[in-house]
Amino acid sequence: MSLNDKSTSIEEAVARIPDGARVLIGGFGVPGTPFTLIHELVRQGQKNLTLVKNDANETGMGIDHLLASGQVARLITTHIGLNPRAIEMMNAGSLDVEFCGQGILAERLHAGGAGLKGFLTDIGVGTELTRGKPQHELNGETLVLETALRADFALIHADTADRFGNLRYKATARNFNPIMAMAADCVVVEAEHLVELGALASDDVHTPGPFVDHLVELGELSQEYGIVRR
Amino acid sequence: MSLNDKSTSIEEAVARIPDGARVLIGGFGVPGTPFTLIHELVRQGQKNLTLVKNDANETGMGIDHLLASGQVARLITTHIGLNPRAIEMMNAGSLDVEFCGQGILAERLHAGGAGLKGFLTDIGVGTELTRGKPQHELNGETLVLETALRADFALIHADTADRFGNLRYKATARNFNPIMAMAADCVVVEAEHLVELGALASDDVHTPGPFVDHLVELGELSQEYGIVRR
Amino acid sequence: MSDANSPQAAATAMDPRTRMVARAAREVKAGMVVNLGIGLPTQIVGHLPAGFSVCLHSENGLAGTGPVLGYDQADRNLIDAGGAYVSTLPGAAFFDSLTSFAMVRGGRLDLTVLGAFEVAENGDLANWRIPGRFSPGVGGGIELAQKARRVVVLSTHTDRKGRPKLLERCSLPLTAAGCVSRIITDLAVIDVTPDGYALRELAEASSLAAVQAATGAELALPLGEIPRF
Amino acid sequence: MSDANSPQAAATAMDPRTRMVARAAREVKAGMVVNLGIGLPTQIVGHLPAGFSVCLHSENGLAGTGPVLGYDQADRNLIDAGGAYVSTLPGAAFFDSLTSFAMVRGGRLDLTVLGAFEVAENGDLANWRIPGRFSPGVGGGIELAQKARRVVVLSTHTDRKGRPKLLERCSLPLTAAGCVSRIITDLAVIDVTPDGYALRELAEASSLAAVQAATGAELALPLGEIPRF
Repeated sequence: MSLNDKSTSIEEAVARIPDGARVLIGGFGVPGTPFTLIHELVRQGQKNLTLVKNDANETGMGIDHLLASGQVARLITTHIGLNPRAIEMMNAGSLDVEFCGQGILAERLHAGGAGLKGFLTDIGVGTELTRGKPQHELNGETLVLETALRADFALIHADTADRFGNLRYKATARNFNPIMAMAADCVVVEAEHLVELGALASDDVHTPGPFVDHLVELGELSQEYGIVRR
Repeated sequence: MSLNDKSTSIEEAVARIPDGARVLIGGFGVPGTPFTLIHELVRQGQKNLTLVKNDANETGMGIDHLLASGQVARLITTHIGLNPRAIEMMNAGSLDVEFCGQGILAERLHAGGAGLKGFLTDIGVGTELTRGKPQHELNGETLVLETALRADFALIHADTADRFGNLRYKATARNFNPIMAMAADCVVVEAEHLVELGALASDDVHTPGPFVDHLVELGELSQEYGIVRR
Repeated sequence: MSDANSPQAAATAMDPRTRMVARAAREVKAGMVVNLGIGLPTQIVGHLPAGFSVCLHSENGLAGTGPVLGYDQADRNLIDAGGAYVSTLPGAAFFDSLTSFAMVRGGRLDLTVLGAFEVAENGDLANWRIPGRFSPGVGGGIELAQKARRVVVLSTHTDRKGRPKLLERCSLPLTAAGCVSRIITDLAVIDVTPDGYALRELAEASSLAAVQAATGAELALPLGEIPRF
Repeated sequence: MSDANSPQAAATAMDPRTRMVARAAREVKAGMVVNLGIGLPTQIVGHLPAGFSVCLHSENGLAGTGPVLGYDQADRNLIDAGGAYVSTLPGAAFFDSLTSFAMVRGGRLDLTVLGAFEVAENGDLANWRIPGRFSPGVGGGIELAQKARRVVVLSTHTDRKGRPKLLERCSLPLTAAGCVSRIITDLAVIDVTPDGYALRELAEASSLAAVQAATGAELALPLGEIPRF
């Protein structure tokens, strides 16, 4: 027995995404954002996308390019405070933004990835953050029903991948990547280093290979991956 | 700033468990079962315990000692087929057994650990496995509401721990340990190796230290940890 | 994969039990993620071509399971879900039970091969509990049966007392409803279709009459000659 | 910890803003797991005694956060939740966002220190949204406010226009209801009690009259002399 090789070209991997797809995008700020996959998505020009991402990056970085090119119809996110374009588009009605608490977004993705349908939580009960969400009584407590979130695609940034798709992340570049890598029908990974089978110790894998569909090895990293001096 | 040392003696750590406590116990078969902590619990003799464990181990091993000593009132588990005593006690009515699907047990513990109250799933709908569980309609689908499971204590077996309680597990000895280590008010860990702060790389931690309360270093391992020849 | 057909070539020399396992091995396609149930299904590993591209999932937290090891090579921390001491392939990964079942319920399991007490012609599966006699708990069985993309049952055609396991309706408590796609037995390969059971293949030493007699429900027959395995 | 009191000793030379941060640093007890909100609260790090035993949690996936680094020492993959390039302590651990918020909601966060737009005398906190003007999303704020074992607000006593932030009721959308235990400002330390606001301490350059004038709700006074910080 052996494990199969999932490496492919970035053009082929991203070309699987159709117009109207829902796409999860890893990253919290710069670390863990798949900038190269995002650029390819801009280049290919798929339209009417729904993105799920912790934040909207900053002007001129990451998904801001997809906002600028008009490819995004809807954004499910926790915070867009560092991207004036996103705020402006939201206020102008040209971008539909759904806000979600950060840990609740993580759990909604976990539920989607784990094949669950939703979960009950007391987070946000009685605040406008849960307005319109179905409520549920349990043991005399009023709870909110948060629904599972799953997508057609996930775009993931990893530090290292082996050819089967076992992934490792670096430091706080992990963030939403492992959760999103479990919550999409087709998971596309860009990895800074692509290594042979067996090069990652089985105890050291952050995302197991069965969750991953397509792997792209990054060459030299673009400036977007670097330190942001403010 | 520095991180605090949580190492203690096994007597002190286990003595915190009172009669009537609900205790999560890691392990799937032999690997990951905290045999030494279980032996100390037998020695101290706390009564009327509710245990949550994937399986009931085998005769003369692990929680079978707690069953034999009459310390267990209730067992929440997925499978007890390898322990005739557990089956016999269940059939005789001297042990209250609640069966749970294995992945559903994992998710109930995750929900408990993550401060959620329950989740909706289609697993087991229409079978006797979900009989008596509250049902919930969502988007026209009949689902079961599974409730969060949390406990007073968790007894965890790790391969390596640093003094702050960052843990690493070996191979399939991981199983329920990381989930249970997140789902109890007081988490007691036995570790085969106790190392200094900084000895575990931050990217290589399986269970982060903030979840852990007390650490016990194991000396020479008892026979129970070894290979079982059938 | 030049040796992909060698197990079948060797099948002529097999006893019926080995033959059904070898037949079940042909359900495993290259690149699949597969969970093999305890008992007969785990023996499928021995019938896969050398170097065959497949990722075996063990629900206790392992993807990339390799063959079973002797006690002398065994790692005390490394078992499969049936408790066997196994090896791992290059590229194997360990994970916790939460991740393991997320893989199952999230749709990442292409195939599971399971044993059965009873199967019904609508695909219902009963393999976990015989009331009053055998109640060890369901383990991970429900989730495997309900959520693997394809469920194949590998089982003797009848129970120890010779009673059919393939029925119109299950009498035992269900593991999961309508989940079974195919049943491979010592006598035949039978699919569950919207119209009930459909015979696909006959075992070498079997006959149509023997299969019909041992099956507790109607059996649609293929047009033309029935293939043998 | 022989130098545990040095920050307070140095406080006499501090401006009011630095002084309130130094006062807030005294809320951090040895062995705690603490999340410091963006802005003023993160400055608390600079006021902890050298070697102080504390685990700082950053909700983007880090426990054991160390001091902020200059750009030349920064690791491009290592930031805190506010985007600052931070260091890590020996024994720090990285984890994903799911684990990070399980830590918060599961009760493993002993303390969070947060900023505020408004606080109410029943402990309600509003710090995420000013309708029509400032709506960037709540991030991890709700969960921190609702689930940390203790929530301390660190904020100027009034907003930029001099209006009180401590009110009878919040007018802005709530982050979480009834969550705040203590408010530390440039003027005072005030606790939220079942009977409303209770003054505990006055800043060195502050006065009772100044605090009362800048507070939008009734303020219970301590018996005897009011301690200074």
